[in-house]
Amino acid sequence: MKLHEYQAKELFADAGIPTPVSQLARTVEEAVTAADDIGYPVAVKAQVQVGGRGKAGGIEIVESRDEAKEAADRILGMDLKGYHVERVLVEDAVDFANELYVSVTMDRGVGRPVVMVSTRGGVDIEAVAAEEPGAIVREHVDPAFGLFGFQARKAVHSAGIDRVVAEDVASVLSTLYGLWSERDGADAEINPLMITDDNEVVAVDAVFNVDDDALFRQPDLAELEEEDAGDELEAKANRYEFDYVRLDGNVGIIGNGAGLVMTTLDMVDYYGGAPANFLDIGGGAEAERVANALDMVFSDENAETVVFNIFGGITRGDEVATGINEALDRFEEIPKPVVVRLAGTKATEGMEILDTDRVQVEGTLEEAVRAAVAAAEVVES
Amino acid sequence: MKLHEYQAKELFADAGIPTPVSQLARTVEEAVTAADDIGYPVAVKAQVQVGGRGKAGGIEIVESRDEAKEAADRILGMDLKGYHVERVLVEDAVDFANELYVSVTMDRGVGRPVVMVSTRGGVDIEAVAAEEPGAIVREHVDPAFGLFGFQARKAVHSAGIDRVVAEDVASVLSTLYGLWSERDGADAEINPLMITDDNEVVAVDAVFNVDDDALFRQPDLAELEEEDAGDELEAKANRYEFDYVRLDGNVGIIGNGAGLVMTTLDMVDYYGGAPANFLDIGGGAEAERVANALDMVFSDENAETVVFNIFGGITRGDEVATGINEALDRFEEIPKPVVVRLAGTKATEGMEILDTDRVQVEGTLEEAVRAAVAAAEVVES
Amino acid sequence: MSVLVDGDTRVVVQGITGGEGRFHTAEMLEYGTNIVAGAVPGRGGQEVAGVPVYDTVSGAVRETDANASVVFVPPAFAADALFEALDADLDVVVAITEGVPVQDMSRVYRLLGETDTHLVGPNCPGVITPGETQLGILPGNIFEPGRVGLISRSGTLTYQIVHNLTTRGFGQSTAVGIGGDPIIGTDFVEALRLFEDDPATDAVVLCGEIGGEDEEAAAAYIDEEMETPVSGFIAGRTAPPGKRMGHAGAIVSGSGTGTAQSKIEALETAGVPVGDTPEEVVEHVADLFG
Amino acid sequence: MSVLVDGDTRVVVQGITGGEGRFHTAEMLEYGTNIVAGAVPGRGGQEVAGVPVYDTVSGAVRETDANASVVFVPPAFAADALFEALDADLDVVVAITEGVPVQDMSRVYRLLGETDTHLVGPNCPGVITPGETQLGILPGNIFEPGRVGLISRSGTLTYQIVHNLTTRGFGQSTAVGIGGDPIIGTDFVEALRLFEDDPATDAVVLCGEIGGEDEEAAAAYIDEEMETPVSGFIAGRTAPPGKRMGHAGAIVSGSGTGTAQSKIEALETAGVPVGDTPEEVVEHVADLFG
Repeated sequence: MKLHEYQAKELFADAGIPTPVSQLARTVEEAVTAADDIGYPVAVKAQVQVGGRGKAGGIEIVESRDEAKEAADRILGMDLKGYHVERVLVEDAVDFANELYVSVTMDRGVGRPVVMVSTRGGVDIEAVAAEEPGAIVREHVDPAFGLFGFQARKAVHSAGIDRVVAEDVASVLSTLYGLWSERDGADAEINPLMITDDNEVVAVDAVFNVDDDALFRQPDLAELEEEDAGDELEAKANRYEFDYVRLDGNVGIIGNGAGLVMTTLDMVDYYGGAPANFLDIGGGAEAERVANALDMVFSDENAETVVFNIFGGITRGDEVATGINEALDRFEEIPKPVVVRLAGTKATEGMEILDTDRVQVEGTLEEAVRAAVAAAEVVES
Repeated sequence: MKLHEYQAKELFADAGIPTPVSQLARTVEEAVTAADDIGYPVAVKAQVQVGGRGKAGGIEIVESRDEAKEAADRILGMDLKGYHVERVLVEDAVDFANELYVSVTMDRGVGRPVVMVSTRGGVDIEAVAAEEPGAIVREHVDPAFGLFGFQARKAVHSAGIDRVVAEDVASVLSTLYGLWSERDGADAEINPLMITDDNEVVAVDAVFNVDDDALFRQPDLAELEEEDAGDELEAKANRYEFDYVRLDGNVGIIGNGAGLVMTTLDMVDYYGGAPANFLDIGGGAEAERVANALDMVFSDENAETVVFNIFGGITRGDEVATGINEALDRFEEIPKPVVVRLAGTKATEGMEILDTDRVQVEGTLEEAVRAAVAAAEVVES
Repeated sequence: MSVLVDGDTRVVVQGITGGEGRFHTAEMLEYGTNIVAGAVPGRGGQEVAGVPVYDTVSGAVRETDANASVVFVPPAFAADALFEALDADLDVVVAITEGVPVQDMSRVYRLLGETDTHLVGPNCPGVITPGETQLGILPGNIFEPGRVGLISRSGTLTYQIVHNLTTRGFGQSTAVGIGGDPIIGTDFVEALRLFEDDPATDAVVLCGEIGGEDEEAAAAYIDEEMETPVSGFIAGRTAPPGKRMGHAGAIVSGSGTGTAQSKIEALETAGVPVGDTPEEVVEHVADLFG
Repeated sequence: MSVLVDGDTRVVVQGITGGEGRFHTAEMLEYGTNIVAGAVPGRGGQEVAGVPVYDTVSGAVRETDANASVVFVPPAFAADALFEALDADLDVVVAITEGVPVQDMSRVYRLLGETDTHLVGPNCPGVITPGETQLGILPGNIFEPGRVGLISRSGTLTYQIVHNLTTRGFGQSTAVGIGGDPIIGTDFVEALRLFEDDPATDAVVLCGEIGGEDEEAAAAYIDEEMETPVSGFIAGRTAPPGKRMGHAGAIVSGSGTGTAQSKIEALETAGVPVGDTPEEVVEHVADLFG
């Protein structure tokens, strides 16, 4: 789960990391009032949870009330990489001498947290990582002990950060790690961490992603989640509690188990089609869950057809088939061709139960995928 | 540093460990009012930092106001194992079905914390440990991870504690460990941890000793220290920042370095004398520190003589001798024979500087100790 | 012969009194798994499907000589259950639980490195030695005893491939579902090493997916140290960067690491044929058996 | 030959810019210690007594190939300094600092067990190989090169015994002040083992005190594994239970463990003569040399 910049900044500021003066605004009027309060120049920043907002026109620095009004008017309501901008953060535009980068994440390869520091802040850090890996200093953290004080200093000095601000930057890094650890962060990042002409350290951007699996013990952060805007279908998937990813193609895909669904996507592609989505309904075969999954794909205007791929394990094929039948009963008409393939426990029995007037039944994964791809082509043409 | 029972209980209660209703009283009137407020029966408990208060008459359970008055009158102001009782804790007398024991300490042998649990609470736990070691369950804690939840349960179940209260007792143990860890405990103990007829768990006594070396980061606990009563000479040593222990003999001992001072004590004993104290002045040779040390021993009416044993290392013998001379200048008359032995760096020069009219100078440890023991015998007779 | 578990493995089920625990205990017993105990705090003295329950794992081990566990404990308490299993010095611990916070797993993994325990999972379907025992939630009926080892990050995809293998007459020595989380106990390399040392395994199917670099590490191990032939499959060729594809670990990072392409190339460079479809994987296995 | 340190040991002084650090750096340099660097956060680029200062220990090691450190960092930061020294993979770390919180040391000790570093101290006077090098605050002038190894929990008591040894013509191979704290890095057994393996050490003086059971463990080691003869001394025979005698570790517990009597008996049972006075210890050494 991603926090908005303004939410992450509040978290950081509460923990003692210096952030610029700022106010959240939902309307142009609020934005202008905020800008007047703060004093010009200010930055007007779109609050959407995507990277590269600046390049996409979601951030503007303004020098006057007229400019502030114009910027807020333009940014509020704009579509930014598929997200609707409903809020802007109006923020004191910090004068700076230097832009640094600090972050914390989990290095899954070694199973340990890693903190990263670079003097190459303010730019796309992944480009820096690709072109000049030595410019980013990494320090792994022993998860039993946490980040030692010396490690923060070591990382900061190794990155070549000016000794005048080294202790302050190390302190920000330690605080950021502490937050990450206490608040179950997945990623925490400050880019840029500005160094002003007076050698003050200020977090001008703030990223904090929470481990979804740990939201149960971060109730206040879990509540923030509901404020999220974003893609309508993905929001619906969230409500239904599906693992769902929207894609560009026209073959809707429903299956049980992440690996099997991914494989179904790959096979759609392999047989010349294009997947419209990833949708894992997980274990179980309740009619409601099946109906919700169908609703997802039926609501997706890009999807021309649906392939339903279930491998029964502990779950029984006959129960799944009953679930599908009941789910289909909920739709007056079936808007898109549905191909079903059942395998595993009681699959034969299941296929006999299915209503072939409403769904096309196939015996193997290959056949099902090819049938769905073919059906999509027919609808398309 | 030892907390008083009432201080430890406040710490425990704030952390969520159930404790009986109680009030601190400094006068008989306060005690009676408290007892009335709480309702009889109540326990009236001397607040001095020594073990075995009950056996020594420092705890009494009373059923009425008259008894409460009598008990408070008797206990307040009493001398309990050398400590003057200035406060009593008046406390709801808990009805109980069972008395348990839980504690946390550092096991120096393995370098790790250890939690201990026993169903043999309410009695002298060291006697239990000696007679029936199996009755106390020990679980070592990995200091990098802290006490795992399962370890608290494992200890509680291994100790044979009734399953009905096991989860509650495990929870008290976990909380106690957390406190010990966060507040730099040396020892934390609840004995007895009462189990009431209703299966409520209540900490009826509370011990919490803080690691003196960690007081710098426990400022609120460090402040409590000043409330301590106790031995006057030990309080003075505290002010002077000496490592000091008062003993029963008549040969006062001053030296530099714990091992050397202990050895001086041992040699006094070996040569037939009895040490009056342990006093380590540590490094350095400032006249003021030397004068303070002499003041300590001169103030001790049991000490008939003083042996001053300094092994100069980085510290120079001549500077120590100058310090001793200056220190002696502060006393109009020297009330007890002083034997000085200097060794190590510049010891010869030092011995030449010393004023043999005021102190007896000896060249070896053996000679110095024998001289001091002999002098004490002369004074004694 | 087999790896990790066999008919002699004595199993304690952690979380046996929960819904999942009860159901799969019955399933495992029916398959023939030697379940000797359950462990649930506060539930000592009870029974589930005739299996005695203890309050602690160490109590269960003391009374029943269990040497392995299966963990059905909910995510919030899973790490503690795993620490308890490590403390009890079990040989094999299979963690079924899905949704363990990654920082919890990082700490478990830290301590795991100091023990001799094999942890499989979390978020895995389990381990099965067909005809002998299974620790987990695998549908036993699709497996057959045989000489193909199987290692997979995925559940139902495993079933698909096993189904194809069994249908074509290739039984399995042991199948290990290593799990789909970012941090897991037994990784591909460790599982491959076990199969390499197992005389009863003649070929191995490695079933990977996007995310992380474990398949690349496996390719390096196969290239440098392994003699038993391996056939591969990688799910997620069409996954876009930055999106979590169901499994917490199945995500191609924005910087492009963890792609299916990188994994397929690494495996093929190591001489591992990688199937485009599950069916093709079985063709490759057939080729290996010549 | 010697143990732990010799003339080739390359030393970084942690906390070199503090009062203690400056003073003892000068003293050590005068003794001949090969001090190649200092390490103090924020002080990189400075010099102390001609020794270059780095911001981090790893920086110092990278630039100067230091392989040992002496720690003069104040108690509040000492644990972090020790973690930093362990991270830098030094061979020997000597912690002079007195007053390190015991829970901090417990964590340091936990991590120390996973490294190959020899930590001496904290709250110790240091380690000296007379005529070659000394890491610490020992008065070099009372030591003489020779063939007696010395291990002690105490500072000035060590000087007393060394003084007696040197006066009687018994020089020292190495003297190790292991420190007076409850949790220390190198204990008696580890130090004894080093001397046992040192061909230049013909006899060892073990100077213990009340508190803990390290002397008892030493006695068991001497009894079972050691050939080099040992002479002993135990301070604190007259110490009452429950009182801390200066050193944080020098305390006889209320339950009677840690007494001088127990230690003396253990050593004598292991064949170690225990002197009643420091002078008698030297007599015993003289006997050992026949």
